[in-house]
Amino acid sequence: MSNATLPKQSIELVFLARLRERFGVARETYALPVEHASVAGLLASLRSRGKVFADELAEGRAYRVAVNHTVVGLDHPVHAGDEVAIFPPVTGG
Amino acid sequence: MSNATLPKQSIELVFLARLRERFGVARETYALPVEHASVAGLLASLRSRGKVFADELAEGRAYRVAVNHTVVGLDHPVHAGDEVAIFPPVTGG
Amino acid sequence: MTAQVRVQTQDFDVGAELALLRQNNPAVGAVASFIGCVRDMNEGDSVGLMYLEHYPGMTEAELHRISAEAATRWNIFDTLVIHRIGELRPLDQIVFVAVTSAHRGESFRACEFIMDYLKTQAPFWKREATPAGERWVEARASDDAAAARWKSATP
Amino acid sequence: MTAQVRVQTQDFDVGAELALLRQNNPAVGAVASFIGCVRDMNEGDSVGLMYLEHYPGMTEAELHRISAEAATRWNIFDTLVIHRIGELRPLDQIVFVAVTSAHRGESFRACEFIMDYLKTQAPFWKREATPAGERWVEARASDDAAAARWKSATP
Repeated sequence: MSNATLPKQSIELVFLARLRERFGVARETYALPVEHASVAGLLASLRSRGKVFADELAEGRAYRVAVNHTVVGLDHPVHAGDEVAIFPPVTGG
Repeated sequence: MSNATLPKQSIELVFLARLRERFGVARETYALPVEHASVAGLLASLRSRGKVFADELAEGRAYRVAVNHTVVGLDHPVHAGDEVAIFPPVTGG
Repeated sequence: MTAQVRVQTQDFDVGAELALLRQNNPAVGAVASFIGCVRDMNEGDSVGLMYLEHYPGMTEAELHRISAEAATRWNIFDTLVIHRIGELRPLDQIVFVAVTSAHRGESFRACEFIMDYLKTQAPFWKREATPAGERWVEARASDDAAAARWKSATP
Repeated sequence: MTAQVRVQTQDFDVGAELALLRQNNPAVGAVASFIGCVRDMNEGDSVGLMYLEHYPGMTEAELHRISAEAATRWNIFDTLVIHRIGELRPLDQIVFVAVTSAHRGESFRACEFIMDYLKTQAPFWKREATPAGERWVEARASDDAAAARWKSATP
């Protein structure tokens, strides 16, 4: 069964700092299969891209996910139109 | 027996803030009888002046004594030439 | 209570900011403030240049959230947070946090609270240039510990 | 480590003092500071004028002792204490304490420690003019409590 046959929702992905550099992309519009409509689902979907995505987003790696500018946990839902940012632990101040 | 017949040592007394105002004096040279050569002895000697000295320096009143710029306790010795300051609890900052 | 938050590339004048923050409010008895600066050494390596990236939109939202949280915990008047982004060099000012209150304890507490949370929650990242090349600064466990203190702290 | 102590009638410029304190030392990553100001209300009464008296000689000795004690407790670089004396009015700056260090925890701790001890140990006294007349400000139990905290505190 191809992903293309499943309903999808469009979200905005944002990658920051070291992850932006590693992924080679700062921002992209992403078609997330609706059965993956959570942070955990999105991460699984992104890991399925393989290579650097599978590596950097592996469980146990240190990164944070923010949905619409708020850091959330793995079970947080992801809706169409959401801006989902993935970034390393912060180091400002 | 008159105090005048006993040996005395000369010290500098300094009164500050409210106590300076109450005593009406900021600084005086004081002839302290040598058998009163401690902070407790000095306070007893000053209380014997009566009136406002007896009142303000009564035991239980809140004041501090510094000998040569260091706050000390009642049993601290007082030597000839010492500068002894008596003042209310501090309120700076 | 006002909470000012500014994310900017340009430097800031702490004296002018402190005067503005007090805004001729004669109820202010205490102003606690903190300046973070670029050091020329980090983790044992010399640092010649630093680049600060952030996440526009979320940064401002987090800094406002942190400032509002401080105002719910302590009896304070006004808060100011300025954080610079872009290229910085040793001696440059990075961050400024200032808090006004009637009495000193509240402004000290709130100022340190804001700094501790800023360090662990606000989406800024530092990349530094050392003789061995560029590197992203790693998050410090001690910063997480500093922020965690406030979870159990009484005002 | 330098410990500056100044007791003066004139006002001070916190921005200039902070810049001087950092003295172009690129090891400084943190500057914590505190300004105490005259409020227009105290103990429920309006205050129009304040007079600050001190004990010359002992004041400077105490402020140096307090600054040195902070430097033995925490890993800090430089400290500055400025305290004004004489006539002051609401909004006027009274006291300024600033501390530099590599990391923020040490400068925050040392700055608040110096303020707490200054409040309870340094020989300054405030007399304030209220509508009911002049009065000497009473020492506050909360200041003694704040200073006592440090007796058991670990760095």
